[in-house]
Amino acid sequence: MISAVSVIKPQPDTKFRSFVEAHIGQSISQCYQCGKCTAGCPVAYTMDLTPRRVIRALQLGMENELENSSSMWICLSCLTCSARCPREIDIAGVMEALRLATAGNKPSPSQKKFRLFHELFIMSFQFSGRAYELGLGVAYNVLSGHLLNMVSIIPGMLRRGKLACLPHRGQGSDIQGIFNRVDALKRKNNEQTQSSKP
Amino acid sequence: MELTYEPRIVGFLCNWCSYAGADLAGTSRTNYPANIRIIRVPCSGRVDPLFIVKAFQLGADGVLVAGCHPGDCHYSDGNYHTRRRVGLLRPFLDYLGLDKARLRLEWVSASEGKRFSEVVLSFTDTLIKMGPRSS
Amino acid sequence: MARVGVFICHCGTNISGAMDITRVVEAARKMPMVVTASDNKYTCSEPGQASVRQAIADNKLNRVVIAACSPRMHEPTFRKAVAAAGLNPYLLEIANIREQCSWVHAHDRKKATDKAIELVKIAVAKVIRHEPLYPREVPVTKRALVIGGGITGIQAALDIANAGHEVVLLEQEPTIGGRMAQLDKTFPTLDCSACILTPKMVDVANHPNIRLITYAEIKEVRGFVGNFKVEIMQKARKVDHTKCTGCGTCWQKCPEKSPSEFDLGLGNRPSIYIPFAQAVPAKPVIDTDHCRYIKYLQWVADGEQGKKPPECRICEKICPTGSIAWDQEPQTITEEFGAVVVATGFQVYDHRHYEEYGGGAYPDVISGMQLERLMNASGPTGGEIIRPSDGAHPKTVAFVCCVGSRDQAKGRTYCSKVCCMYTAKHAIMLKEHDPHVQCYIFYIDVRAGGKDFEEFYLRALDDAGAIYIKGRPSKIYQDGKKMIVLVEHALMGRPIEVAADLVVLATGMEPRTGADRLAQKLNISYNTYHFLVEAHPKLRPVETQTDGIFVAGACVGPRDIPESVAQGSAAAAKVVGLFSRDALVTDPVTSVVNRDRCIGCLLCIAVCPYKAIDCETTRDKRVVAVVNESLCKGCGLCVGACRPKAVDLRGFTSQQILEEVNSLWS
Amino acid sequence: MIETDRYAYYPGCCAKASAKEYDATTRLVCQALGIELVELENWVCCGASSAHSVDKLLGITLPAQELQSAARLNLDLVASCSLCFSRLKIAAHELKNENIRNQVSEILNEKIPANPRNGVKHLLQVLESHMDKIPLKKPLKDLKVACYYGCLLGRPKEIAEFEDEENPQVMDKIISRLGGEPVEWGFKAECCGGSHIFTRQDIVLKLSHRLLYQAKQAGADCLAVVCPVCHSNLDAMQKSIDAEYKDKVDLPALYITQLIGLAAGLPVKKLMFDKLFVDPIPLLRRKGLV
Repeated sequence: MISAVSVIKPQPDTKFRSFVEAHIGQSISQCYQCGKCTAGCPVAYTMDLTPRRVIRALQLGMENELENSSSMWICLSCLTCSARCPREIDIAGVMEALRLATAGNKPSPSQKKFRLFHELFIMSFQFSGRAYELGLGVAYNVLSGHLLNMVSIIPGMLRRGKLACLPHRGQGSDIQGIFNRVDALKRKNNEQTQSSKP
Repeated sequence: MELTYEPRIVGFLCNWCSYAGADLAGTSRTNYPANIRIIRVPCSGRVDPLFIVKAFQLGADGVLVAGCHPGDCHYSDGNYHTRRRVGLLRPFLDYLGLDKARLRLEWVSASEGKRFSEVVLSFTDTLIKMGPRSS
Repeated sequence: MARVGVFICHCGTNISGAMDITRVVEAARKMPMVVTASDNKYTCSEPGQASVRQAIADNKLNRVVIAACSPRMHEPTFRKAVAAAGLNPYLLEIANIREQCSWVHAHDRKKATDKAIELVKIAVAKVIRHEPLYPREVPVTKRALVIGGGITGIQAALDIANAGHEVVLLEQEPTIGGRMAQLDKTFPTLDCSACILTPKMVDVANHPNIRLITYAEIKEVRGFVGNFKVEIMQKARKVDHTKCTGCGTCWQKCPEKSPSEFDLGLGNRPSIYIPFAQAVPAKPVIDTDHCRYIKYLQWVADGEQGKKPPECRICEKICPTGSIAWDQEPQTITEEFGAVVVATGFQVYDHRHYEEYGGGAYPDVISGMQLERLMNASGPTGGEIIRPSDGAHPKTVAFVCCVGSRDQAKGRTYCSKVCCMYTAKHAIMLKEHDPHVQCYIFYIDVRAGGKDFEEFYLRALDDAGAIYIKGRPSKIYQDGKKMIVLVEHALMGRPIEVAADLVVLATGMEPRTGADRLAQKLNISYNTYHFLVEAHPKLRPVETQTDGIFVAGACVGPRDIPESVAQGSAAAAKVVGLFSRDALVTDPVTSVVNRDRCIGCLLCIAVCPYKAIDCETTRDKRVVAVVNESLCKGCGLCVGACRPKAVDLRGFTSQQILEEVNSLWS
Repeated sequence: MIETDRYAYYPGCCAKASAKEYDATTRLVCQALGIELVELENWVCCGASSAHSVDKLLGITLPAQELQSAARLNLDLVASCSLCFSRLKIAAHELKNENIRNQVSEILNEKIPANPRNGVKHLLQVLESHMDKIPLKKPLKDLKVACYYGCLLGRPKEIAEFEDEENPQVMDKIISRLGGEPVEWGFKAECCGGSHIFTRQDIVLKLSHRLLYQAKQAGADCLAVVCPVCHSNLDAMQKSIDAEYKDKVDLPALYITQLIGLAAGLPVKKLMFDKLFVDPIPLLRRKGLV
């Protein structure tokens, strides 16, 4: 059969979808597409797929759209969508699931800086145990190329002694150990049951 | 176990759903094993555990209690009482040295003639597989 | 000494084709107490029945077993036949050897025959222990009670009354008319609601067969179909309606104003008031929560604490007929009825539950019903549509559909059915009021299934130029004088903001508060939302599982006016049908209590679905259960529950069933 | 719920830098109200808002070990940062799941109880329960305060166990208790832009501006805030917001603890108003509070 390139072939049951549904413990098909999530979302205006359309894409199994979307990384996890959904779907949970599901993949251009930020943020406390704002800021600016990001407030911050020049240490905390054991356990789990991530 | 073993089943059917369902099985000519003897009761809730025990005492291989689906009882909630009573009776069967599977509670509506015949068929099969009661 | 006759039917070849009838007849002859056994080609045919009658006479039979088709088929037929032969019709038992034998075991002649024989055996075992039973007759009180004076109740009352029966129409508010009286116009015809309703209200008031009891509630319901005893609590009006002429001087002069329920708080009413101009009865009641004198009396009763409130009593001073009756107290009226129609209707969902829409805090976010009052010429603004906040004329009006409907998060999953249409109506009418108004309607789906509904919706689009936007708003907030609605234009896939002067929430329907308590008093069931439950959603829409109690209108589920009226008439038809008989014949298959065995544990009362069992004290001071045979439907639940085996079910006694089981092994 | 005036305290990373004044005034006020805060030893970052986004297990483990140290103290755990509060609450909820509980127990090599006796609270809840103890030295007379709760405090409802998600009242009650006037406004629980301060500053500017604008619309003199992240967006970023939106917002954003301290007549310099970007002193002077 010959079909136009633009035709979407819905595949309701994708691995992607089952991962998300497992994560939120609900069925995506509950959604009746009223758009209340998008209406209340403070950042929907700048998403390539609005929350409602993210759900729709899941319902129709449009995986590429989702994998390349930056919506889930723009999501602020403010939970307004979940709080107001008339079908009580945890949309924020869906976004989180999509982040987790794609965190391993190579970031699409629109996702890059968000992924970079999260990596740096985790790094910033992986060693000292506590988030190190200045270090994080500088590192992010350099690596993301937004060199002038927030410089406007840095002097003020420093003047008010609100930026520690050196990371603050949580003495004796075994943060590195935790990271290692988390990774170890994850590896173990993956070996046992092939994780349901697509 | 001899091949000619024919279990004897006593069936207590509620008048409004299951008995009608059994009738429908007839009008639609769906065959099922002739091992069951049907006793009509107004509501499965009328079935006194005593009747069931009596049947087993006399030598019944299986007892089927059938009523309307939960929520559809002609007397609004009779079948819920049935469910509870049968549930209470089951453990007691162990005590009598009877396999729990010899007592069946099924919901068969007036429109489920096919289902009724399937119930009887599967129940009969189970009982044949179990073989005669060791008394 | 039982003398049993067994008659085996061939049913053409339906039965005889599958089994050896002669063997069945032979076996039957050998069964205990069987005097005669014979077979017949068609027992149900007249010759067949004749032969049965003959055999009864010839052999002095006092019990009959007929082995034929299902008792669900011909039991009535054969009961007649047996009765014709002078026997009690309940001394008959039927062995179902067609549906449950020949038709399902055609593949094995031997087994079919064996089974048939045992089925006959069971029947014989049971019939021997049959007792003669006598159906009882209960008289029917040909008076109907209609609960609820909305359009549904009014319709039902008028129809019953016109059929020549007495009706009591009960209304909890000071006037009949219900929600329809609050509406301005009705969809899809846009005819004036009051113009079509108020004549009917007057008819009710003037009808010789209708007695109107307003400002009253159901206290208790006892009895059964044809014979209900109902206690009605008449609230204190503090006005003697036998003297009052409804001249209106009092409510014009009363100084104490409070928000009007009828105008949903958009206007005020005095403390002695009639809810609206065309109220029926057009005589006032005193609102004891606000009346100054009542407050004063309270202050005196409390020992004159604090500042002395004004004594007022103006209404009393100016009333030309001296109708003010401060000492009037609530009183209980007891009436007897043969049937009850429940038409308690609905109330508008309270949008204060929607915090994201301001939780009722914004004066310019109103409900559809409030808009009806604003549009109504006799409403608080005289029909001028203005913003409650500043009295400005709104130019941009936003409508939000499905408020309190299709919203699991708010515990209201159902569709209220009328909102789509009344919103379209509002859009059309706003345009008529002011051609410069622009309406935005936020919907999830537009449901326009109904006569001329789709056309009406299109009219809102074409003529009124309403802009329909698919999307459920997430938030409504105030920005200066504007109300901002946040919504996704779902079809464009973009979040948008609409700045409106007025926001109208299309709030859904919910049952009246207290519908559940009323249902409990009447022993009828209700669903999780407290909508009443009909006996069958399709085939018995106005009946309930309690005989003689009928339901109609929006108390059963969301309904529009035509449906409610139709249901009111349907319920009336059922009532009239019931009243067409002078007495009701009750099935004699009922429970009966052996008073000597009963230990008064009263478990039976707990399990009885029909409240058919009551208790009384015997002469020797023991509490025992008694069955009301008119209420008992013969399910036998009580029998199963009875520990000392004091209760038994006529026609299905424990002994009979045990013997049926026994017979299989004897 | 164990003791009612002794709590395990989880300051959160910001407390050591951008929110020094919040941490300091929190300790100060609690002391004044007879609330003893026991700072957790060797506490580490809760992971917000990254860990849970890229690694579920890590996102639960980090808060989980703080919950454990609090459990060891047998005290309810108090967080002053709404993000930390949210992560702690969610972790506590996730740990009800046996499978997850076992995994985390394995990582922390200690058995995590199925239902711990101690709970998690936000500072605000603690302050409310001790509201009556506030000595009212300097009532915040006709100071109009817009209470800003932020988006995470009450969500998800069944996990946060806080208050009404859309229209919480705790802070407003406290402000009234302090003699101030809480203003009614519709954005108590709308998001400020959170951690996008780094990645998408434009979003933060837009959302925070919306909040500040709405607060002013409602006639507020200042904002009361209970989260360091919200605070830096609403306070430190105000200059950038003005620049971006050609506006002159000039709306001081104070921590609730600073306001309580003020009303309780604690020494003004200890309340560290100088740490704020938008100087509240002129306002407070106008109102005759300093």
